[in-house]
Amino acid sequence: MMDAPLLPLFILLTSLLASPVLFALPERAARLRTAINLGMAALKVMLVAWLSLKVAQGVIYDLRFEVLPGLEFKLQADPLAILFIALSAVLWLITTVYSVGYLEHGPHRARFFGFFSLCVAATVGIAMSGNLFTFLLFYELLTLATYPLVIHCGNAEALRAGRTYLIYTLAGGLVLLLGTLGLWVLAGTTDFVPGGVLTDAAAQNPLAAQLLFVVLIGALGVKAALFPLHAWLPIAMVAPAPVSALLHAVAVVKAGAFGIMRVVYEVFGIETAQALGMTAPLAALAGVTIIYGSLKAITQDDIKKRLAYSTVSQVSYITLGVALASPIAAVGALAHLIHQGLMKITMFMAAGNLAEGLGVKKVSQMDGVGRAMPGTMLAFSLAALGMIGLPPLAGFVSKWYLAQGGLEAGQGWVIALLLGSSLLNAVYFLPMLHRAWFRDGAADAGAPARPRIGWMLAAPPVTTAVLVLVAGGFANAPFSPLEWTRFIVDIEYLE
Amino acid sequence: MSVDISAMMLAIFLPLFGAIAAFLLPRAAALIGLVALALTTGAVIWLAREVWQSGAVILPLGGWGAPLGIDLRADGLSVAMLALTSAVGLLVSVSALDALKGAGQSRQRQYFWPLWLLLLTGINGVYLSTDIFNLYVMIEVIALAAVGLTVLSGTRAAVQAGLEYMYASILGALLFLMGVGFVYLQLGRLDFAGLMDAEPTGALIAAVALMFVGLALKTALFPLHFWLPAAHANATAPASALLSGLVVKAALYIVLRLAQYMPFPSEALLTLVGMMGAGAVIWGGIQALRAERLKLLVAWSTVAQIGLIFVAFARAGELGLTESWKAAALLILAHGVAKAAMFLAAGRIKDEIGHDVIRDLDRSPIRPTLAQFTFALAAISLIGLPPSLGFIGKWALMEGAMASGYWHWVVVTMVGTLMSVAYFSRVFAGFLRFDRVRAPVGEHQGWALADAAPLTLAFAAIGLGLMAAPILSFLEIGYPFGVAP
Amino acid sequence: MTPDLIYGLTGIAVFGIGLVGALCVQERLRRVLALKLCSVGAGFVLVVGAWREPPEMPDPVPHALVITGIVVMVSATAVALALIRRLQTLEATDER
Amino acid sequence: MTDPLVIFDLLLALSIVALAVASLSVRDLFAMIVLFIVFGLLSALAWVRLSAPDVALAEAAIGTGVTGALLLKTLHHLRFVAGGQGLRAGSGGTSMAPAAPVPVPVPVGVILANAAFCGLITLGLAVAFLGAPSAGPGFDALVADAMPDSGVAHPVTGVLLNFRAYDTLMEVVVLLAAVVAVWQIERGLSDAPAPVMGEVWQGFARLALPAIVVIGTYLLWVGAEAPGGAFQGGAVLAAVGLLLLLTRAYVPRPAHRGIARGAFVLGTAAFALVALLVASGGRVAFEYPLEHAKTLILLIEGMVTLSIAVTLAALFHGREPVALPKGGRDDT
Repeated sequence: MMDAPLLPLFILLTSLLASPVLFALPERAARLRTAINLGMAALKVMLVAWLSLKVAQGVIYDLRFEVLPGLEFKLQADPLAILFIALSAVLWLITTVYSVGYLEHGPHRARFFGFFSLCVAATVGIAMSGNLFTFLLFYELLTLATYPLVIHCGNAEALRAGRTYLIYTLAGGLVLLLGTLGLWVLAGTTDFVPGGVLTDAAAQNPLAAQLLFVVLIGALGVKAALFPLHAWLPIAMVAPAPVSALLHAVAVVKAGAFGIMRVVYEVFGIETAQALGMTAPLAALAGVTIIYGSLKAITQDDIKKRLAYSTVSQVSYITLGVALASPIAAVGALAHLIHQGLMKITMFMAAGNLAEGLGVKKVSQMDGVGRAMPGTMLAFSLAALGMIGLPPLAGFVSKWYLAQGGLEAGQGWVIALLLGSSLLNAVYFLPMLHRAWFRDGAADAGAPARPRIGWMLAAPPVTTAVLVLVAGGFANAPFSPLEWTRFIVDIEYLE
Repeated sequence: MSVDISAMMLAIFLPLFGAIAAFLLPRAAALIGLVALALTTGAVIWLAREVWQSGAVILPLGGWGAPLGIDLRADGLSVAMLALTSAVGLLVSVSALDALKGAGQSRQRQYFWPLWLLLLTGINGVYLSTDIFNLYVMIEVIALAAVGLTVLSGTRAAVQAGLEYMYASILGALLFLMGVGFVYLQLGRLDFAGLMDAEPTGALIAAVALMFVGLALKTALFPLHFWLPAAHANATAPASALLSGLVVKAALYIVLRLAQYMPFPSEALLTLVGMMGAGAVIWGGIQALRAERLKLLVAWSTVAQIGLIFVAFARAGELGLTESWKAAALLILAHGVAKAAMFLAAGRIKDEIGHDVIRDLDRSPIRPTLAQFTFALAAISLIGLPPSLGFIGKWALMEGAMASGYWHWVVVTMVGTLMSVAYFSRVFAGFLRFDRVRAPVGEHQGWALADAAPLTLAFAAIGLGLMAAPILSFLEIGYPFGVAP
Repeated sequence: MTPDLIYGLTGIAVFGIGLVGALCVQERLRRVLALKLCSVGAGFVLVVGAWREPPEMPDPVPHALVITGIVVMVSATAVALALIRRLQTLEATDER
Repeated sequence: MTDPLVIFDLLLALSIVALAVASLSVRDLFAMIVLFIVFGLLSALAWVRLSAPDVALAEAAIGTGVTGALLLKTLHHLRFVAGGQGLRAGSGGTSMAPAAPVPVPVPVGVILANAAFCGLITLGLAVAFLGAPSAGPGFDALVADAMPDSGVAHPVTGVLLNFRAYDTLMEVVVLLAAVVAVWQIERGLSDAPAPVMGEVWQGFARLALPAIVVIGTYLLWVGAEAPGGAFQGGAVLAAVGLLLLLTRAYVPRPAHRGIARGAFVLGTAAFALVALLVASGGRVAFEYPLEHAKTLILLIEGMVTLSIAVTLAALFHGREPVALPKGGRDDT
């Protein structure tokens, strides 16, 4: 196979260039739009597959472009990047299919898909950023691209939510700018290097390094929805279902979590971070967020809000795994990045189908929906069980590694935390399943027994649910997310 | 007998001859204007090539040489400013063709071109000048032409604003002239080179103070900004774009230049300048948050942004002055491009919707999508989000401030950024809200060729950020700040 | 007491008076006049700077500058006055 | 030895300052203008005393004469507009239209604070002035060295049209910008009758005419020793134009616009063209070949003088002569 050094750039451009074309298309050109959307998404999946093959073979991709003296725009494709790109490419394809179905007759489709494309471009850019400066560029682009999606409905409630979203994320971005500058001033580089770039600077000036850690994690914590910076996430639920799905599973919260990973592993280096005494508080914060999110989820009646708080809780598993500073926990964290994405996107698409097909938006209305929409609810149930951590589903794998990592790091409390969290997960998910499958939908007698939703809405959640099953069941197969994460952890911990 | 023409002379004389021709032949004014603009741009490109190849260029007019005669000098910074002027000027001119096409606007059309070309003469003259009295004459050329453009629409509000602008302008120029007088009293010469290494005596401190206050008045630095919002908000869109994007930059540039040759006498004064800038950032932000009309909001954002440029200028104290100018220059370029785009877009929005009351933007079933998009892109650069040029400028600002431990300037910049997010998001909300419209909304209404120029400017404001490294190295040509040229 | 001292201080005083007028006066016409006073004040400073104890000839350059300044000022004044006239007319039309 | 002169200087200085204060504080606007004209003439006198006759001449003719005329013309206009309004309100009897919008009075505290601030600035400037060297290095030696190569005999002319010719060109450009701006601003202004030699004007004429005569004579005298004085000459010619306009001996017509435009730009165009075209054979712009320097400077001066005269007269007249459609403005 030929060697294309610009491959990462092409992957970025597939969605970046699609965006202006989509903006410019007239509203009626629905077919052309769909063709471009799906074509680009499929192309991207193929390019990513190619790229991962090359990276697995040991090819190194490194594209640089000087923006300011010494400061570079840098794209790289290391295994960690591949993990995240693969997730976003695959889920983008699936979500695109879903969005086309979801917005079939909605207004402003040109705008929607333009920003949707831009959003994925930003996510891919975040994944491939070779330094914190480039990361910042795409991180802000992500904010700007998602804002119009969040307020897509264009009503007062959406705009209020959008305002909150914008204030949180742009303030976070500003703090990230501060942190990036601080890193630049302190270390003279913003590059991501396994093992970190701050070892010397941290030894000389530990206070500044600690401060920098707090600033960077604080900035990324906004998007990663770390307690107490999570408030925007449940409010942003006014967005259309595909947007929520993308926001939660792939783009925004994952960008934050991914950034935390980069910062801990490749800016500070896990040893330096530990030496600075910053990992333990981070782990504790993640633990608090896990429990807090779950507790809040129990009290929500709105399905999407319950899922949102569940996200707050679940994403912090990733942070927890990073902060435990053990290779095995790191495997769990990375695997959860993928697994949580698959499970959460399934649930959001399923929730969207319930709202579309049956008008069901609240948990209390879910009686008997399993019989009305069996496919959708089956997918939902599979994902929910995975979240709870039932073997052999994907969620179990990540929790297992996290628990083992906790033991390895000598942090026994992690086991208790995981058990407690799983219990809470069960408390808020099982009643939904119970209602869906074991109660009669007497209240919804007026609704049609078999609501018709198009295949474009029905198929995506089922697909991702199958992926949840596969990722868990075949966790040890080559190129499975788990195997890939082991590859990454070898790099991060051996350097 | 062949005539040796220098690119510098052309950069000043082409718009001058253009103005004369456009004034003599009102019917062909637009054509003459565009041709003159294009030729001037060509001259600037030629000059840029010259400077790129052989460093700073000096032209001793009349062959006398400073201090007796007047020298023209082009280095990286001046050529960058010239390039900003011609690029923005050319695009604004193109969009002026559309903005002034109305049947009742024949007189506006007729006078826009000569005034704008005279303005261009003055602005280009400022960027090439090395003589402080010559700068005084140039800022007067700019002032008269700019006032003429301000009142082009002839409405009462515009004339009122233009008169206030005129008072401020004359006063600023006279303060500057008095400063020139004091420089002469002390040093007996007026060229830049003669200012260097002068002992800061009482007369020179007075001169610096007078010239600085005069220029601050011209560039609308808080608290001397009072004339700007009304003047920029009430002018017609192309005029606003020129005034906000280019005219205030001329005075800013003179401040930068003077600081090169006559350093601020003390750290305290420099801090005071920074404080004025900070005041502008805060006050401009507050007023932009309160503004009821779109163009007024944009005008107040100019006040805030100019403050930010002065913060950039003062960001690293006296010792850092040799570096600070780069951050300031980047912000000047960024603001010039982005603000011109924004005013043109605001003008388009106003034309399409029929009003520019921010509160009622979302009541209109007409959504000039492309103009709104342009506005948003320009806002991204003005807020300073990556990868725009505004972001790079802000990066340079904050980096310098951090490196020298001036955390207060970092805080000011961050507060300013948040405020700009807040006031621009008021506008975005108006663009994106749809539930207050009764009539059905057409998504792609208002596509027009007229959007091309502002959109190009807006994309330039974003894309130039990626070109920051070459821009910076160009800026440094022949201009080692603090080292004798 | 030499003339340069006397007239230099005169110029600065006139400049100061003009400044007060420019900042405090409300009447439009008077504000223009105040600005003109400032310009005369600046002119004094330059002319004084050029002055040399006779029989030496004065420095001609500042003289040229002041002449330029005077012409520039009359141009600016003309524009300001035109604006005042226009504004007055517009106000009168509005109120009718 | 210098005692009587010092007393003269002190008296003159005091009168100048007193007139400046008086012109700003006198209530009546007409009186204000008259006081200003006296102030300007006395300043010119002071400049003669400081051996700056060219400056004095320019100040008397342009700074005082033309500015005074402009102020008086504007005052006339303001009174006309206000008067017309009062008349209308009286005849219509519908509403009590206020004469002119009364600006909101500024609080006395603010005025005092401003005045104190300006006082401080003035004081600072005075201190700085006293600290400056009394006779700085200046350009004396440089000018003296270069004069033989300038093509003219009079140093000020040499500076204006040769050493710093670029400044002078731009100054003419300022005039051009002014006339373009004024024509733009006053377009379609309601056709107020041009001021004639009414009560307002007799005052002006009484003061200004003798001044003009004196100036004209002095200019001739200067002309004997120097070939120049474009601005002074232009101003005197403009005074002739003013009188023509005032006495209605000449009424601008729309058909004259083209000629007027040509006259406005003539000086600038000739000046700029000469400046550009001399740049050949190793010379740069504005570098007149020595053997032609005198001719070229005279040519430029002639053109510029004409332009200045017409421009100043046009600035006084104000509005562009346009055929107005009946009953209103042609364009807003």
